[in-house]
Amino acid sequence: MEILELFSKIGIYATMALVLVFALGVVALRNLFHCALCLAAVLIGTAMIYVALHAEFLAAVQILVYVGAVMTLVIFVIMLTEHLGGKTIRQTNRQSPAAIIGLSGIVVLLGTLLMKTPWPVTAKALDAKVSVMSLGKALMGTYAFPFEVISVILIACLIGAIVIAKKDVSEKGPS
Amino acid sequence: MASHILSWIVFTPLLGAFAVLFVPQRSTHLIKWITLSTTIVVFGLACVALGFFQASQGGFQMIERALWIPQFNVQYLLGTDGISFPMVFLTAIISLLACLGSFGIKEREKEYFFLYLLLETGMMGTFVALDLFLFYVFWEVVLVPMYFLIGIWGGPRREYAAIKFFLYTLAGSLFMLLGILGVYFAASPHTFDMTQLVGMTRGLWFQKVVFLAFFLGFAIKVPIFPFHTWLPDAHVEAPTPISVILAGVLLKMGTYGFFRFSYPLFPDAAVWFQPAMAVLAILGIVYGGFVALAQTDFKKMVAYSSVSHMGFVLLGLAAMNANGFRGAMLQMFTHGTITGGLFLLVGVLYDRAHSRDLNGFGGLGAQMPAYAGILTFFSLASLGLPAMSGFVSEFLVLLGSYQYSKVVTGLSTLGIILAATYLLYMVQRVLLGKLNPKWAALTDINFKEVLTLAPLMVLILAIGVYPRIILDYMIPTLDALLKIVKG
Amino acid sequence: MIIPLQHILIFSLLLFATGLYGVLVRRNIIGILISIELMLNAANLNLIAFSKSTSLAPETGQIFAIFVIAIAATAAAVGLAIVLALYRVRKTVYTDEVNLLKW
Amino acid sequence: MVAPIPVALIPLLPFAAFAVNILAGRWLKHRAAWLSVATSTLACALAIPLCWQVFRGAHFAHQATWLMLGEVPLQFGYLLDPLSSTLLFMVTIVGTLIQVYAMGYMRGDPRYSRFFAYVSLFMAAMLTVVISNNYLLFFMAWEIMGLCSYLLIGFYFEKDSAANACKKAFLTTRVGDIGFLIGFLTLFAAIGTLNFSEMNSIISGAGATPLNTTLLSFAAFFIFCGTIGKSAQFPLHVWLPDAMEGPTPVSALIHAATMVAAGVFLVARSFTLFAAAPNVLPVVTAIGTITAFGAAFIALTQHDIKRVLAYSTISQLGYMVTALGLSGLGAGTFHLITHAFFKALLFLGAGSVIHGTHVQDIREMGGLFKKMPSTAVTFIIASLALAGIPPLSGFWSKDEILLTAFASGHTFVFGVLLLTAFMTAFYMFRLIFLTFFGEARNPKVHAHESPALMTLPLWALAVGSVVIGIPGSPFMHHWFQKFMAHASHYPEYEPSLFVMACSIAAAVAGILLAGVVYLKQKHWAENTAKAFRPLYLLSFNKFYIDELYSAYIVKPFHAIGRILFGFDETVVDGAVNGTGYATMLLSRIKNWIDIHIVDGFVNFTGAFAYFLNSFTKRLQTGFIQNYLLIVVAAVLAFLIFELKSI
Repeated sequence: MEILELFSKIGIYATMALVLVFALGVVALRNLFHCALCLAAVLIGTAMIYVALHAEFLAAVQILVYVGAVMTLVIFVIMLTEHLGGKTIRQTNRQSPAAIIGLSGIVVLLGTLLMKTPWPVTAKALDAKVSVMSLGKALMGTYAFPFEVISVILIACLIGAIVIAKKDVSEKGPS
Repeated sequence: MASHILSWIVFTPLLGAFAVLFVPQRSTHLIKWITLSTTIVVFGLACVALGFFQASQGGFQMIERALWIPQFNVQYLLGTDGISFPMVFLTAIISLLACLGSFGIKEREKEYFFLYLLLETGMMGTFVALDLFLFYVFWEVVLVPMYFLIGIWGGPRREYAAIKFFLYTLAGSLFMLLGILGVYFAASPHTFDMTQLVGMTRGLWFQKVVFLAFFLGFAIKVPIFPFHTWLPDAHVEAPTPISVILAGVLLKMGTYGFFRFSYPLFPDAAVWFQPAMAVLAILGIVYGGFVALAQTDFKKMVAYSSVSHMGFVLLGLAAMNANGFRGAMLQMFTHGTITGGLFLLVGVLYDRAHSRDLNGFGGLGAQMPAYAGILTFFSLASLGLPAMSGFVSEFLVLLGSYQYSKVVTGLSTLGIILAATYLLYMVQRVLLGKLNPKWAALTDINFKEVLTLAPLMVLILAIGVYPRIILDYMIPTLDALLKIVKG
Repeated sequence: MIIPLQHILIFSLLLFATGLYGVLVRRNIIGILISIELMLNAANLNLIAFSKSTSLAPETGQIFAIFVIAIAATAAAVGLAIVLALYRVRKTVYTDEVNLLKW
Repeated sequence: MVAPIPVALIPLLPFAAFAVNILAGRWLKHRAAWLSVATSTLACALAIPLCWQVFRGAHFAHQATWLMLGEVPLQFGYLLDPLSSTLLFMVTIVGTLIQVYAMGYMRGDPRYSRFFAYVSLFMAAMLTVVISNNYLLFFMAWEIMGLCSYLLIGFYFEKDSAANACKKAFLTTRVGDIGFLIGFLTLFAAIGTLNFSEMNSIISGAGATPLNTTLLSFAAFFIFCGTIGKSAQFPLHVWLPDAMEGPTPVSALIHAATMVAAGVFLVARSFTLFAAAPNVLPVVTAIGTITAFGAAFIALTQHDIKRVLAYSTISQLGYMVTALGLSGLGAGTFHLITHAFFKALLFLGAGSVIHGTHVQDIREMGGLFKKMPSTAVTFIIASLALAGIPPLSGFWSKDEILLTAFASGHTFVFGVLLLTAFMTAFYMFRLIFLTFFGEARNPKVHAHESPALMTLPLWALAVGSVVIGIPGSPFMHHWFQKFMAHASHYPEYEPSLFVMACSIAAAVAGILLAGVVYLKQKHWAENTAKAFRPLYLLSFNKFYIDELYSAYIVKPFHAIGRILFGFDETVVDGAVNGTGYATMLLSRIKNWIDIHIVDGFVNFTGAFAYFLNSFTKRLQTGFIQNYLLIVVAAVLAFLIFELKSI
């Protein structure tokens, strides 16, 4: 049991480390396509951490929605705009040193804050099990209204995305 | 409807104006017919009101009263009597005929007819408002459409004329506004209500000052010498129907103001200013006559003749007796019909010849016999030929002024001779003599134009032959007014 | 809970910082969008971690995470559509070349 | 007593003809004339029985309120007393005859129906004047007569002379009319009524309330101004000769028989008023005498056949006015009636001559007697009547006037009138001898007798000219004078043989002299003219009165008009525009202040902000990630600030 726990701990930390590495890959790689692949890896890694946190349903959603849908979208767009994106061009702008300094400051400060904060972790909360059924009941019961609102937003945004992305007919009409 | 007949009369044109706004720009026929039918309806309403009008009664009738701005005790108060009702009737007729005359407007018809109907609302409101504040509002409402009507559809110097008209009149009416406020604050309780204000007593000094303020506003509108110079410009530049309205109705607003406000509110001041008014009247009559004699522009001549003829109204007012008042009131009505007709006739000629130069015409009597006959008719009416309305009113004015002062009457008769001179001189230059070959292609007056003139001719003759048809409506009110003025 | 809450929070902080760094420095708009996804992920992780360890109603965190995923998807869709439109008009996907808001 | 028939019909019938003719004349064409003549005849038929009853002593009056003058009702109606019935009798008969004549004379004129419309309107107005019972109605109809005169003088308005003449006629009479208007206004102020009968009873029944004689004198004087204008008395006589531009029947009807006589009628109507204002009568007499003499003097040298007659008319009207000025109501009215007949006849005869020869200058005529016998005979009869040869009508009436002057002691007036009578006879027979006798002087003139439609009225009027004097002659014991005296009292005089002899002598001398000069010794005329050249020019140029008026009245009027117009444009309007310009100038100054000082301060604030902005604007890179970085920095700062305690 202890060993198992240890392995799983090691596994989780390893996953975390790997995810961070891939995350760095997302922001640092020159080839955008590689970036996207790294993002996929990050997402999958996060899904694994979800599993470790007993959020299996969310992990599944993460894989399906993110990796399945959003990533596809991203990759399509990358390919559509690819011929122009010279991999040789500098992919970061001039403010990266400043950004690094600022962000490190934030990370340090927030990190200390996080470590020092006495989080009210309760055993009851730790023991609670969340089944898919209870999630479904909450979604359709307590959170039915936000759920519907989200669905409307989703539809509206998709239609909007289509309208925006669509080529203007009149634009290419005369030529 | 019977109880709100005056409101209907005032606001029907406004309804028509909004109806015009909803018609597409291009449907000019529809716009014209909407306007015409509106003016016809207003005229019909005026006739209906005539049925309700009790001629034997001296006070206000058909009163409509509603609180408008309670904080300042401003009321929506309409009413009519023997002074305002003839003016309402005149406005209805002149508006109808001038609308017929407006059918020749060729550009921006929609705006034109909208403004035209707005103008009619303003005029009607001015004549029936019995609340000083409401009166002032209507008085100013008249200015705005008039400004645009002259400034857009006028002749070559239209902007100048329109601005001059607007600023001049506005300057006068601001003094009037001060006067109105003075009356308001002097009254206790503070009120703009004419029916209450008439009975109150005011100090002589206060009366004099406020009388002068009102006088300035009204004098510019009449116009009384030396405030008359906007008139020739506005008349000459305005399109024909607007000249007709200007001469037929707008000028009367000034003298109406004397009858309605200056005299009943400030009777002591009126008596005090009597000699001054008589002198101004004489100056206007003689001066206008002489200047009209010197004109070569047809329209300008008629405009100056207005100055002269409106002088008779002032003379009757200055006489301050029964005959003077009757004559002045009748002169207001007859001048509206006669000068309106003359302007229409100038327009008829101008439409054909595109010239108003009196010296350039000649011999049109043979070329346009019907036009010649009608022009002669109106000229004779204007110079005060008996059996036409102008004679009766001038006779009554002279009779009244004779009772006041013989010298004044004697001098004013010079104006009558001058009227005959400049009108016959005009007739000679336009109609008589050899035909200028340049005008050999002019066509005679057509049926529609005769139709616009015929009602005026009928009115002129009817009043001239039997003046009681209109005087009987005025006399009780005027006698009541005389009692107030003479204490 | 196998590992302490603080560690997960630190991890998500680092993930968030990395994403923010990407947003701040990447020139390619698509890169920025991808980085935003990273940030959203970090936030989701926080939601789940807190719901697992401190909340009395354990479903809440997960449900909000689902909402966030949904919103993230729409954001990606709209954002990418804008990228396409921009690309079509300006022939570029680099932020420093799109500076109409400049003084 | 109310008349058995509606008297209002008498003027209304011609008025109806006018209305129909003016509106439908285009379709009626020559039938217009029939309508006018028919209505006129009908009016005549209605009027004559009424007049007959009045001659037998009846008196008709009726009235209804027309207008309220203050509290006093003004009543319009008719009044048929001896005076008005006499005129009614004359006007209807003469008017009808002249219209019959005009049917022939005007034949073929393009404005035929218009002519008869105007004439009918004139008849209506004239008849209204005659029967009206008060000054206002009288004045109204009087003015309408003036209008008709204007329209008919200007009938051939294509001619500039006609256009000028009609305007001159209207304006000149208008001046007199204004006097008339002032006159009856004064009268109203004095006695409070405009009604003739009431006026008569108030003035003659004086004593109840003392009358203001000064005011009455003023009233009488100003009313007489109306007569001066209408009856073409000096100094307003200038329009009448020019009025001959109108068609000849009009000259006969309006400018000889009826309208100009209406002025005399006005004085006769107001006789009680004049009698009550004794200091006005000498003025009347003086004006009448001057006119009678002056016009006759002018007539001596005129060449235009109608102008001679016009001056003759003025002269004869002067006679009538003189008679009235000498309180000879009967004499004046009598002469009015007789004159109407023979003068109308003279004009119609002249018209016939013009119609036959198409010339108006007597120097181009001559020897017409054989070619136009009817015209010539009737013309001579009328001329004899005018000259005062017994027993024609003119003799009796003129004799009556001379008698009045003589018997009332105005010997000087008598002398002038006698001289005038001599001149009258002379110029009339000068006209006759030049026109009808001698040889034809212009071979181009082919004269012919006028049609029967024109000669029949001539004969009818000739009969009238002969017999109309009988009622006032000793043969009927001066019935007419007595008849007039029923209505208003005036001094009557016994007939005097001396006066008659003088009158006849003057007339015969004039005729004989004219005969000698113009038939036998033709060079005498020219020699005389040369010998008395100033006098001749004075006569020929009508005392230069037209020129005087033109120079001292018409031109100054126009000049005043122009000066005042200039004044209006420059001074009055200049003041208005000047106010405008001054305001504009002020606004420009303020504008300068506004731009450079007030606005300068505002601009400085703006410029200063702009200056500062040149630093801060650098922050606005337009580069979103930059902004985000700033946000991050801000968050960092915030965190540092918040967490410094930890």
